[in-house]
Amino acid sequence: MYIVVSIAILITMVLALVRALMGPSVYDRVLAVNVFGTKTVLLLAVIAFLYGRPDFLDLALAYALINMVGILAVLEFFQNRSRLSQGADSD
Amino acid sequence: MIDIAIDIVSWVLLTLGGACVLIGGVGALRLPNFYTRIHAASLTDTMATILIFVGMMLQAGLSLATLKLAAIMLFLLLTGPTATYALANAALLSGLKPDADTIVGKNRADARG
Amino acid sequence: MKLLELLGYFNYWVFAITLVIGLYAVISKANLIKKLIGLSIFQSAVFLMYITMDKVEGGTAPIIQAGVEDQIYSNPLPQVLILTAIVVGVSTLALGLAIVVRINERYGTIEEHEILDAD
Amino acid sequence: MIFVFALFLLTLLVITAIAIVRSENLFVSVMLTSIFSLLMAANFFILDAADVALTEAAVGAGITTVIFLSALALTAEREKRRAGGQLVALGAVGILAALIIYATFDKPRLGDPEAPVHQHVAPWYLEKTPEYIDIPNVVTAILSSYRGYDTLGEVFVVFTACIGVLFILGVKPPEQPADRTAESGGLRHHLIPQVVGRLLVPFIVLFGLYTQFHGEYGPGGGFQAGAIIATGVILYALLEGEGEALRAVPRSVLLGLVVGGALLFGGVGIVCMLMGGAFLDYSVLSADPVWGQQLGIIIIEAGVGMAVCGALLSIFHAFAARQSQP
Repeated sequence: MYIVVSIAILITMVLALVRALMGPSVYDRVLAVNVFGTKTVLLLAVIAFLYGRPDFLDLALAYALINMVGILAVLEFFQNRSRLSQGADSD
Repeated sequence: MIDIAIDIVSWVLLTLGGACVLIGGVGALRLPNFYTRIHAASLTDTMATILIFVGMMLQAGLSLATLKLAAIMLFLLLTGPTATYALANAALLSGLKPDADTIVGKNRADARG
Repeated sequence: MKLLELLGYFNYWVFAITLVIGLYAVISKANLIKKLIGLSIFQSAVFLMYITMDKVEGGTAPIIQAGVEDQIYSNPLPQVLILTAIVVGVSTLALGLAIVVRINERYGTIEEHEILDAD
Repeated sequence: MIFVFALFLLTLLVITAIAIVRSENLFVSVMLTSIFSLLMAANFFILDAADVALTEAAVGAGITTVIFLSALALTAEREKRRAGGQLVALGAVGILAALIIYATFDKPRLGDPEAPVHQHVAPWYLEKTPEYIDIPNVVTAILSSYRGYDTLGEVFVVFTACIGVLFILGVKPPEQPADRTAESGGLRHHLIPQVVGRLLVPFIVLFGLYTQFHGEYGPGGGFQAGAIIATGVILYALLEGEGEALRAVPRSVLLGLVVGGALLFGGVGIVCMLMGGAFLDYSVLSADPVWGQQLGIIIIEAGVGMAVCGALLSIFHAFAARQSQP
């Protein structure tokens, strides 16, 4: 049953990757990165069970804790940029 | 008997979780503009997380692994919506308007390269 | 069987292709940050090759499980080398980016040919 | 089955790499780089390298993105198109790829237990670690004891890179800190990230400490712990503004961590020599050689964690300080 879940997660990863490659806006790409991140956490947790070594859940825990930092960095990046150029161009 | 029941429940939960993940992925790919996509991605993100992790917790039984799974689930449920909020906010801040038609047409042309 | 045997080399092919993708970015892109990104792809490819070599069939991660006899463990040595290399990689990447930032302050551009023209 | 997953993930890895190089928007490249790092970590995990995957997670999820974005904010975001030269480069790397792929057919296939890499010292490490050091995680044992020289060198490389960044970007004393926090207040105006982030920071640091001290028993160790704790402080800096983070963890403390960590590592080696052993031979640290080894490893890992955490945070602050002054 873990196999079914992991295949679903893998397919979703592909979909997210397609979204990341297509864009169109940069925010879509960041969204795709975020989706990819949470799906990686799920995949790592499922694989830890599939391997029968649940002590490796540490890895999923690390991602669950840290993944948000990247997205918040993006928010701050845009905030600084819009403060500098007062919303000149958005892509 | 109780083992089989737990197995069935966790199997159902995991399958539902997998379906949720898949639906979220399809939504994030297929929906017409950014705000609808972020909606699809985040909504199923939380649901799928709960389903899959509860399913795995049932499999793990009472152990350190269950505790870790619970922690991961908790943090994912905290950080996922926050990241989504941050992202939607960043998009709104830089002037991406939640308006279906214009966005698809306008940005597809200039953001491809 | 033949196909499966060929797939045993798949990791090395991915290594080769990722390596040359990184190399391509380094030699053909003019943008210095893009060059650094290419360099880190190149580096990741090398990591992938090392970690590919550590895998032993039927093995598990080299953390010895108490009370489990006859468990095959994967090779810990490449893991040690790569573990340290990842952290070193990010610090050297930061060093490169710092140099790029200073170049941008001095020349006003991070495109290689424009910098060469300015000199 | 997992084998098939690995093939799948590796294919995604190649696609992502191509997209990173093709994209002309550097911001998009950086975002794709973080997907690349996630895929890499998943692959490492599937290939039995839990420690390496944890390192990649700790470094790739937060710090790499943050440093790249700081550099992008200081430079240009869009790459300029340049005509010509691509075909020659493409041809050259194509030939190189063909050569490497041709060479791979001489390599042992994936998972071959007879491969030369599994014949040399690795079996000895796996066999003797329970006897000599008696900690479950063989990776940590090799990292800090058998190959301690190597790790010492790596720590000094991190140290040198940190000093280099500080020299290049210039150490600015924090002039009127009150002014600066008013200027770049981080994400103060965003209530939700603020609340959740504040909740999360102690857990990240706690998890970092867990990784540090559980490194002998599970995946973890100084390198991962340093990166995770640095990420926690960076999160704090993103939320509260860089000045506030510097007030919590001042520059002097960071430099103290970097230098202290590196010195602690070297110092243990010298203490080993003074007590009659070889450099970094921890067996002499205690009457019981096994306990001496464990003690040495704990101190070494602490030194590594301090040095890595201090170095990464110093690098972050060096970039951030440059950003806040035009």
